[in-house]
Amino acid sequence: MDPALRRRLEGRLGDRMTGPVRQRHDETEIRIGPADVPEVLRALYDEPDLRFRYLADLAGVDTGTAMQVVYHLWSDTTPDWLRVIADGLDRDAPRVPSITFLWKGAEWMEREAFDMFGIVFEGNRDLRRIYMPPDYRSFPLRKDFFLPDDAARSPGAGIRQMERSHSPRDATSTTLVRRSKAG
Amino acid sequence: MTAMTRAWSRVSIVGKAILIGVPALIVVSIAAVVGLVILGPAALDFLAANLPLVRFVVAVTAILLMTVPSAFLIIYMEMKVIALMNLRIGPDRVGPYGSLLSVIHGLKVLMKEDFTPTGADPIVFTWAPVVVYMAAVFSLLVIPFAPGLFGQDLNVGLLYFFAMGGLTVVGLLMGGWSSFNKYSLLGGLRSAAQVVSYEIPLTLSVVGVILLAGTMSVNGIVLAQSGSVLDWFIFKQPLAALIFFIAATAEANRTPFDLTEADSEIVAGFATEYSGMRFGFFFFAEYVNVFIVSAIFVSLFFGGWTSPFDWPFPVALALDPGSLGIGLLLLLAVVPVVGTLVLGAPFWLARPDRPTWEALVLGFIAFNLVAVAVILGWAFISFDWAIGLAWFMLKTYLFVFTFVWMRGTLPRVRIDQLMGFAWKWLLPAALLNLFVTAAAIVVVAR
Amino acid sequence: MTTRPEAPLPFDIPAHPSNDDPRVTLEEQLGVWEAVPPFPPQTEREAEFYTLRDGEMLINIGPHHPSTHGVLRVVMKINGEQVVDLDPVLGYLHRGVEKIAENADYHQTISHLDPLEYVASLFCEWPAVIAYEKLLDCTVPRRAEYIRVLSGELLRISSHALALGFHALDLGGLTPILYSFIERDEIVEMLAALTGQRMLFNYFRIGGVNGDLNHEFMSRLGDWMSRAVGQVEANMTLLNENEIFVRRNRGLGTMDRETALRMCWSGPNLRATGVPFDLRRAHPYSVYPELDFDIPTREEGDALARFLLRIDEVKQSLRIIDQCLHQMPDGPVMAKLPRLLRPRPGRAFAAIESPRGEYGVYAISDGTDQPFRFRIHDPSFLHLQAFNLLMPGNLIADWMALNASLDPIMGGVDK
Amino acid sequence: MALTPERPALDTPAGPERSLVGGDPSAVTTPIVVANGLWSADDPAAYGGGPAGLENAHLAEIERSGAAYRDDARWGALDVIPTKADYLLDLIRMNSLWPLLSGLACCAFEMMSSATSKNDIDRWGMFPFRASPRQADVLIVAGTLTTKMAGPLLRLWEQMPEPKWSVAMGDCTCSGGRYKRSYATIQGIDRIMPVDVYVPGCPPRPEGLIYGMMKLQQLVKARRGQWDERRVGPSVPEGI
Repeated sequence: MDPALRRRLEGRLGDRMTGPVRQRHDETEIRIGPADVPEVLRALYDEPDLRFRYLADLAGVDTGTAMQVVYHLWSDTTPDWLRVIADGLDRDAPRVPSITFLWKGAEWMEREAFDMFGIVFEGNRDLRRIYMPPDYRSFPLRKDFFLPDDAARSPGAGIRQMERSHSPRDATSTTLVRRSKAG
Repeated sequence: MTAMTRAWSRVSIVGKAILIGVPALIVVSIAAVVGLVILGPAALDFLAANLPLVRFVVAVTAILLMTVPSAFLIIYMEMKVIALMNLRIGPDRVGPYGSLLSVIHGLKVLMKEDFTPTGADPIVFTWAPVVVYMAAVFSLLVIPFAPGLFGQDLNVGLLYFFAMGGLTVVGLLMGGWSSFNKYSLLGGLRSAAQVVSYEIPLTLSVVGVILLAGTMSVNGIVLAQSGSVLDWFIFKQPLAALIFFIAATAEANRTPFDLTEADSEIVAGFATEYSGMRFGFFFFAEYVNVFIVSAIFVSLFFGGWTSPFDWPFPVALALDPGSLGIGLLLLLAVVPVVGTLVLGAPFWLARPDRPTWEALVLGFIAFNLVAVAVILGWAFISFDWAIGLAWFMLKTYLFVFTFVWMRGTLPRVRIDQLMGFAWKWLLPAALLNLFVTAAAIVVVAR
Repeated sequence: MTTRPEAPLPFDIPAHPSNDDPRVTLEEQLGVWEAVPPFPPQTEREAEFYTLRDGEMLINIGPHHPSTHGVLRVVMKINGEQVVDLDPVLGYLHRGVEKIAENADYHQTISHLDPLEYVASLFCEWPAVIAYEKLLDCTVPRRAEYIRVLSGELLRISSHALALGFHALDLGGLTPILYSFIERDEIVEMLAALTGQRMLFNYFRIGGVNGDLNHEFMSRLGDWMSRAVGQVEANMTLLNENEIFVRRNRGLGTMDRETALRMCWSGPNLRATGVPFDLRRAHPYSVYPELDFDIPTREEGDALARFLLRIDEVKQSLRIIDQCLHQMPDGPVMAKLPRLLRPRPGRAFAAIESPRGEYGVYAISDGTDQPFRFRIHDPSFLHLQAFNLLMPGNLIADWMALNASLDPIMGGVDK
Repeated sequence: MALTPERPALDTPAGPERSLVGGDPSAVTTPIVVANGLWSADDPAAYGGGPAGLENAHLAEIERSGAAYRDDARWGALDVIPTKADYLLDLIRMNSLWPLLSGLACCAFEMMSSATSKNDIDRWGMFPFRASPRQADVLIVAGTLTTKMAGPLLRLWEQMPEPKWSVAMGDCTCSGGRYKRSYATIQGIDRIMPVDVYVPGCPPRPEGLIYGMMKLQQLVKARRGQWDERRVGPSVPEGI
């Protein structure tokens, strides 16, 4: 836990944050709006006292009520991981600006998030399905996508059975969605 | 009718062959007997009239029959040698030390389903393996295995050999083009580029040898090296030998130049779409090519069938079986029985609980082995062609082993490195060797 | 700028057009199976890739190909033997591990992580257990940490040995891969004596490891360590002095430091470009601060540098194993934890240095006994997208060398 | 495999069109149990009773039932030709099974390890892992089969020339294994292609794969050239 990093972040990005800086173990967490992602990440990349030059991870999260895009950054100025959460994406049409202008390697991670969650990264020039076949209809890691209890007894067991029997339309009502208490 | 066709379709390949072959054989044999009785003398006169034709037919048949077992032998050699280089055991289940496994592979390939993929050009696709294999067999015609033991002693033997080597690439190109597969196409074009560009240093490196020997007949070149070891052209043309060996490796598509069937890049190269016996033809032709390349290398630079040293103790076994008269019959009657009993006794003494017939069978086998060894030894010291054949095969398989060794050891070169090496290094070196040789001949002759 | 502006988002993605594309049906009648250009293309990049200029053709490497290290599929646009452009297609091994992990108990999650990097399975379990320990605020006994480091470094050696062997195999050398497999078999056998399984050891537990070191493991380890250095040296000299091998790898796929960092590279591939970024030192996570080892780096950044760097890392791992055996304390190997874990709601991220780079896990707990979100970060997934940078202009045969030098494991790439 | 359902009624007269096993669909679901001829367990009931029952149980009943001849008595004495010839050819095929170099996932490494120095599958003549399906005899499906890979794998299987066999290596290919609940995998490859030998394990040891291949050798020999029509379908009956 690095209090100096907290002060630096609040001093530099205080106006952009939508929540307090949380710190636990060796992780520092800030929350921003999806529209601020390019500015905030560019600032974190360029500021001489931050220098977050290494993108450790890019993950999409479906909290059941909203979508999030979580960036993990590494810098040689602090022993902490910095976690930037772009919070509050619309669950029906999630959109967030791409960060491939900073890290070109984020392109495929954004494709993966699009494939698993349907999050659209504006500016990614190759936003296709990367894992599932191109004619796959649903987004598996969403919370309203249910795994069958026993796939062997599911209807149409065989090739491509899951997107037929488990697309959101056929799924049961979204009252069953687990919503995250972690927020 | 349909019942008969269904029944016929249910008979396996061998069944059909037998059902067709046996009656045909009977008819043909009867016709042959009748024909011989009627016009036998005329046929004999005809055969005696043009003996070279008869010799040619006999030689082609003999070589065609000889290639298959040699290919089997080289395949087994490669499997076993590479296995030992990999610290493995290698085949050891089929036959003694797995020696029959290559034969089993060949028979299995013969029995596999054989089909032409959709979109392929059926005629070219079918004839490509035949062209490859026939080119390999025909280029064996000019190789002298022993004094007096060669297919044809052409006075342009080397030109004929290189022409046949060039015919191989035509077959590979046919196979690669007609398979309607991009991997096959790449493999065929690779083989065309590779073989065509390595033909040139291959041919130029031999010109020095031709100048020294004064003939282009392979037999004449071997005769020019007869004498002591120092007469071998490896000592007069070491650079040419090196160039020839490298270029010949590329000619035979062997590692490190096996780009045409590079299975880690283009799946199986020109043979990707081939299955069954057509693939078997390619498979055999590769190993027959290895044998041919080693044989021509030995003939050109290592004195062919000439023995490296004179036999230390000249043995002349003047044995005339006819002189024994009736004793010969007694010998033939007695020796097998006695030999069997004598050689079977140790087996019986080793394990008395072993049944007697088993010991007798073992003794009979041992006796046969001894008899074969004795006859071969007699031939070896009595006929010079046996000596020459033995030396020739010894040298040839030494270089076959070298090829297998390289396959187990070296990685593969890239296509641009391959072509660059041919045109930038081998070709100038071959030309240099040619000029130096010509100048030396002029100087020495003056 | 925006992708697919004509398609309203995100719920109606057009069905795969190759089904109603007239060209496809014609080629299926002909029996041709190749990379069919998607019709209409969904993104700018796809449209750019699948438009062929004259002299160019598409060739389809994989998903079943001898040298794709699994089921990777790469559509190459070649001009003669020269690769103009290429488009990797992933997902042929996508098994939905993240979704299964979100529907599994915390303990079951770890066993589902093993088959991801099936060459170095322990490195898939490691970040997950660290993240769970963060969520649970539990401390791991030091002996357990040492056992984790010991088994992990052993597995790193076997993984690097396999990588070097496959590098030779893809270049056409038959023998070195078998020598590498001898090393690998010895190591996995001794780890099987420790963990009970030969390949997918489900060994790490939340708060420790499954079992203490036993006699068979120690005897096998001592037997192997007595001759490991010599064997490794001998196996490596099979290749790194071979002229053909060196000429094919030198200057191939050269990557510079800045681009490597922007491509999110990590592990040996990043260190081969000169960046001394090793999570064992940059973000220490176990008893690595107590151990003495170097971070080998190389400046060239080409395939040969990656090959030689893995050899150096094997030697460093041998050093680490030696120190672990000398410094290992006594004590328990498991922390006291309840059977059914219900951590407080929270988020945790943990990353470790696997043989291929930074292997991370991002876990969200919502108070139940199952992780709410379980995210796996795999390094080879990011190394593969450098093909578009490194490959154009080279020959087809170079792709095999480049792929082998990047050393991807498709199980981890396709989760 | 231990729980086999009741065998199909074999005393039904075999019509001229009826092939050997593929007559009624229930025969396909009946697993072909090859008794263990390699080693015997202490419990005589285990593994088919050890070397005693070398004969293929399922096909033995068929031969006893008299339906074993493909074309019943149309050839009379000439039946010897196809039967014995196929027996000989199967002895040849048994000793030269070239696997296809098709590794999908984790099991691929154990498959390669079975070809390396420690346990050398080349001894049985199975070593040249052909890269092209046109020249392969056995398809060893080693690893998880996903829905996206199912199409290419089926294409490989169709490209292999007859006679061909398939071995399901690993739990994922036998039954779905640990990915039974996944949305992207196929729960057992016998849903999409015929399988001759199942080698369970996650992953099976190389010795396990070699044992399965030796079982396949026994299968090739025991069928005596009488091949049922290959059908897709679970070889394990419902309820297991």
